[in-house]
Amino acid sequence: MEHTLTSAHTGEHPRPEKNYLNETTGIWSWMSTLDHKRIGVMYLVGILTAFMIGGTFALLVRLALLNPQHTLFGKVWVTAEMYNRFFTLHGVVMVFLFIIPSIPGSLTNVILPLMLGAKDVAFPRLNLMSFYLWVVGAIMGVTSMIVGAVDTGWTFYTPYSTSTDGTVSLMVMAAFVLGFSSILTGLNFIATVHKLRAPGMGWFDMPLFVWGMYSTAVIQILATPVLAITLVLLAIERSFGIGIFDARLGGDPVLFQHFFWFYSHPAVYIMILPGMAIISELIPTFCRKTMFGYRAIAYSSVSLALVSFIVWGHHMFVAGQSQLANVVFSALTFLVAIPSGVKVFNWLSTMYKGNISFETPMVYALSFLFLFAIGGLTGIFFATLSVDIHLTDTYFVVAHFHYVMMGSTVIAFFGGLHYWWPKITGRMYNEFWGRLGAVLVFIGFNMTFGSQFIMGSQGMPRRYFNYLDQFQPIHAFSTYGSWVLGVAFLITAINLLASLKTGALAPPNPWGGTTMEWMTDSPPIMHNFHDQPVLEREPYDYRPKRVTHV
Amino acid sequence: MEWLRAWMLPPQGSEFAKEIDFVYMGIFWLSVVLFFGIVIPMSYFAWRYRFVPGRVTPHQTHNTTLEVLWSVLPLLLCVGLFFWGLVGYLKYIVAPGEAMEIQVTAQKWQWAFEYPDGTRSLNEVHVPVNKPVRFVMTSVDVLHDFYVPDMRVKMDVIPNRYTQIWFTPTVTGEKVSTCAEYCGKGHSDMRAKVFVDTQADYDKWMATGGTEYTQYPPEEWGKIQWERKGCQTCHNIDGTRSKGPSWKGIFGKMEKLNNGSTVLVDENYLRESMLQPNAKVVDGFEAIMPTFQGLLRQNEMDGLIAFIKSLQ
Amino acid sequence: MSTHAHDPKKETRIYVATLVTLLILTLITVGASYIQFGSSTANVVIALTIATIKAIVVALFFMHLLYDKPVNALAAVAGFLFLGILLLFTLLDIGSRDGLEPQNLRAPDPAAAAAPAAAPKE
Amino acid sequence: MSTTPADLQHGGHGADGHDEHNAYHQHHFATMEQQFDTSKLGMWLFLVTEVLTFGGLFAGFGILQGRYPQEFIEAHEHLQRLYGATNTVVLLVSSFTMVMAVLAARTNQKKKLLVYLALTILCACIFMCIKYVEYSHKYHEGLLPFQWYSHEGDGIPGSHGYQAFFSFYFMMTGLHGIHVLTGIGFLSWLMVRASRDEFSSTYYTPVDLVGLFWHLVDLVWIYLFPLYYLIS
Repeated sequence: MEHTLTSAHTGEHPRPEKNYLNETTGIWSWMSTLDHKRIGVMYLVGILTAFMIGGTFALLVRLALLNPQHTLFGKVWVTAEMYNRFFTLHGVVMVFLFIIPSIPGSLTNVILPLMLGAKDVAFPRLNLMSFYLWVVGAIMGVTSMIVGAVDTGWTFYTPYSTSTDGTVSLMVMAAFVLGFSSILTGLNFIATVHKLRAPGMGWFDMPLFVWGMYSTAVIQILATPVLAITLVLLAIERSFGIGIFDARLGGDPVLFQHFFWFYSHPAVYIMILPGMAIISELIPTFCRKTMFGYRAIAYSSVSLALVSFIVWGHHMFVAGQSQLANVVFSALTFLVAIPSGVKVFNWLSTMYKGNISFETPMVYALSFLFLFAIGGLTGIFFATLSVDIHLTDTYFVVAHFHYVMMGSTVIAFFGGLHYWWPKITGRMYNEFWGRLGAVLVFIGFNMTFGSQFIMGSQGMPRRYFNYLDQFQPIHAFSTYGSWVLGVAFLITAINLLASLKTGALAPPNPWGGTTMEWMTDSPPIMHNFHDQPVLEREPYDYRPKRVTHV
Repeated sequence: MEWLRAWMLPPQGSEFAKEIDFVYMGIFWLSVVLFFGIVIPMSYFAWRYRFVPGRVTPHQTHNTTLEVLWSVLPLLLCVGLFFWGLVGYLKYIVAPGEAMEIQVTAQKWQWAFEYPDGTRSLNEVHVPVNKPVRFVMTSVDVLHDFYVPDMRVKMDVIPNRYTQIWFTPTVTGEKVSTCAEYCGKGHSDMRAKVFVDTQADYDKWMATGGTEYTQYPPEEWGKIQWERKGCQTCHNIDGTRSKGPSWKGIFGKMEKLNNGSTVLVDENYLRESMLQPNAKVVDGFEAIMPTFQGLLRQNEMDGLIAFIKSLQ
Repeated sequence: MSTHAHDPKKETRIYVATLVTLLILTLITVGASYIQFGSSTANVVIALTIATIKAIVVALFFMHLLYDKPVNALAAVAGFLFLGILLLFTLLDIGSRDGLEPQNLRAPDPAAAAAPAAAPKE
Repeated sequence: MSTTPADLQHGGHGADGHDEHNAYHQHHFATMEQQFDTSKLGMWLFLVTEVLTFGGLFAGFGILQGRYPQEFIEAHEHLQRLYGATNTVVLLVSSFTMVMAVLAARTNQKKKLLVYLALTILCACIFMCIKYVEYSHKYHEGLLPFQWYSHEGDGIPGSHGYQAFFSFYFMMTGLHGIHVLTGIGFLSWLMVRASRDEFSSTYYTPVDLVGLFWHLVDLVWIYLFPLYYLIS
């Protein structure tokens, strides 16, 4: 098909009759499966559903801001209460149900054991439990949306969250359950990486994707429990009154923000590190060139994970945190720039003198580099204390974190989804529509969020239902962008779904990748490999005399 | 490049705003340089090294010099930026001692301002130009945030605590302050007008005592004054006797005075009683009421009279 | 230490010694609580120090960290280290707030809070 | 791979292949030793999350103590040191019996294993009984958490500090108590499995893991005891 650009490798095994998708059949064989690939596929279905729900709310938020009168075809269709619920649900669904479990739960679950040459993750039963916890959390979250609305914003700041009406406690407990799902995933990956590497695979022979996911898992383990207990305290505060966060009982609302951001800042890296991890796979594969600065990228993943724990206070520069703490957190925050920069420069150097082709995943990867550069550089504005005062809590923040979370992570996720789609499903998708989707996502994204930088600088606060008329043109432009985004994701979804029926059968290694997941069939058999793979060469070795094995 | 700054940032209402903008534009241009430093090589490589079947790529694993360079240079840059930001921040947190202090009380969804002399206003604050002003803020319910984009200042307003913000306005005119910390349904409507006045205009505005009285009907405004100015310590409104006569039903009555004469309780008598209370003292009461000359503004007196009228 | 694992008798002796150590430390910490060490902070610090010694003893001997794969010890240390980070930075804020609060504030005027409440405008 | 003490814990049976036939060997592990190490690492990671969960509560408690120092000192007078100290000793002894149970499992001593497990459960039950007595005392005195706090005659009337102290007291000892109950459940499950001869020197992972869990429960109490009962 369209992948004629690449020198497609054919596997040594013919496409297997029996693979993990059809080895056993029936709903129950899926629901009770312990196979990491099947759990990953179930996660994929789940998180993409969540993405659709969250995306719908995003479109509603943008639509509500289309004009200051909030009219559609001449009629007012949305109230401030509805708007507040829209953005809260958009935030909660996207953060807790989609982006945090997205890459770890779906792609990593399928790919990480394959990359390590392992037969499964360390604790398959725990893996399934983590998925069901996600389902329970999702049901609780959706229930709280239906039976009563939540309008706290995804940050649940006290004392608003302890005093507002609605089913905040249920939503908070949903986030609690989802936290445990995330913890179990992380625990599983750490144990897998430590103990289940293929014979001969040392730490520095692991693909960089594994390094990224390992760092992510470290954060999941160390940060999420604090969020869990904080949310429990919040729910108890709300229902019974402890007097720790709620100012009406003499509590300290800023303390809640400390506990919350102790998790939620590292959580930003639970979101972005997997994105970076995927890009570190895409770039060498489609440049057909050895990864430049392998160790630097590996170390930068780990150091980002660690540094992410000591910078949370930069969310609170104007929140009533002490001025000394502000200064300390500002200084520490700048540290984040260095490992991020190291990664970008190494990716660029890998492209230098490469042999670069532009299949859909690579289009996403280039799009990532562009958007992450913006997302990262606009972060400098917030680390700088004096400028932060003006920009924080405005649309500049909204734009910045969407460039990082959506422009980087979601783009990388879709890059990775296209990259591993043949491995997961055994089918090739249509390259033309795939690329078109990627380009449209890029355009729509920049329209939607690029414009918000300007609004933020001009002083438009976030979470605003009514706004000054002067912002109307930019708001409208941003809303049009969201429609382009919607169409782009629709094209992508149709293309991928259609490939399940009409796509060409995928060869074991359609892109010429060098990591171990390409050494097994597409889709893989139940226990991944016919024989235990043994690592013989370092990863990303594109020198011509490459010996294929297995 | 002034047009660019003017397009991206709000008008500069204070010296502080100019400083912030300078740093902002500095980081902006730095970001532009770095952004193109990434995107131009990326685009060039993508075009120059586009796919050719069979081409062999070099096996470059790393280059220590380069890697040290692109770790250390950003680090130095960051250290510089940190201190640049710190300088502005120190100005933001330390208000000059002579700054006028305005108390701000935030609640869902309005801003109440109180001046040193007790003048209050709602959702509207007047400050004199070129004089430092300090806002001391607290909230009575949830978190709010006092944000004046033109001054580039912003600070959360927290229940049970005081936070402060200050600026020296340099440009007269009407500015807007908005709530920047999400506080519920009326969050986006929680705006206050910040008027930067010339000294003359400011004095004139202060003389009228703010705008709070326009928020209430006169009787209600009078009741508020009855509580606030301390009338209630001596005058009951339920007909019972206190240190002074009760106000209930007093309007329109003939009162016997301690000098034996009688007087009709009308607007003029009430006004006189506030300004020269001991001129005509009702029989049976001591002449203990202090004068409210200079303590009551016209609108406050009008309110009190309307209030007394309503107590029939 | 590797001989330790081979010999159940020796191992038992180590466990008994551990238990006795822990009981003695419990006695000390109860005793110390009856003595005033200057300030109540000093007492808390002493009590927590003894508790930490006990925790380390439990982790090293009962939980076998002394003989175990280093990665398990690393996990344990990381847990406490990051808990320390949470405490350190939170206390950094809370501890340094007072001195930097605006000084000489006027006492909150109850009327100031009550007045806007009297006129709920939306 | 260098020989580590953990290998030796298996009595040398770990790596030499004849555990391929062990019924508990899961397909995705090459050896029983790898499986054991992985399980143990997983357990440690879980314990780390436990430490941080309790840690959040400890942090909250510490901060409230800073805010209400007088009230906290007064409130802790209501807790009986004797009960706290007894419970500390009970838990330490149970930790000892637990570690002996692990040793017994590792050295194929079924009878000893059962006895030590039973002793551990006994200690846990004693702990819970004393806890029950304490809780009922508090209940009768109105020293209850949250809005149910109804104790009369506090030194600083109307202060929120007393309620905050007992809220945290009940939340933390309650969460700890739930862990003790969970531990009793796991220990009983171990006894059932042990009586069925399921553990041996080649497979005693569950005993070891429950042991780690149980020591953590002890470890948390080691901090709870001085913080609640001994501050003065």
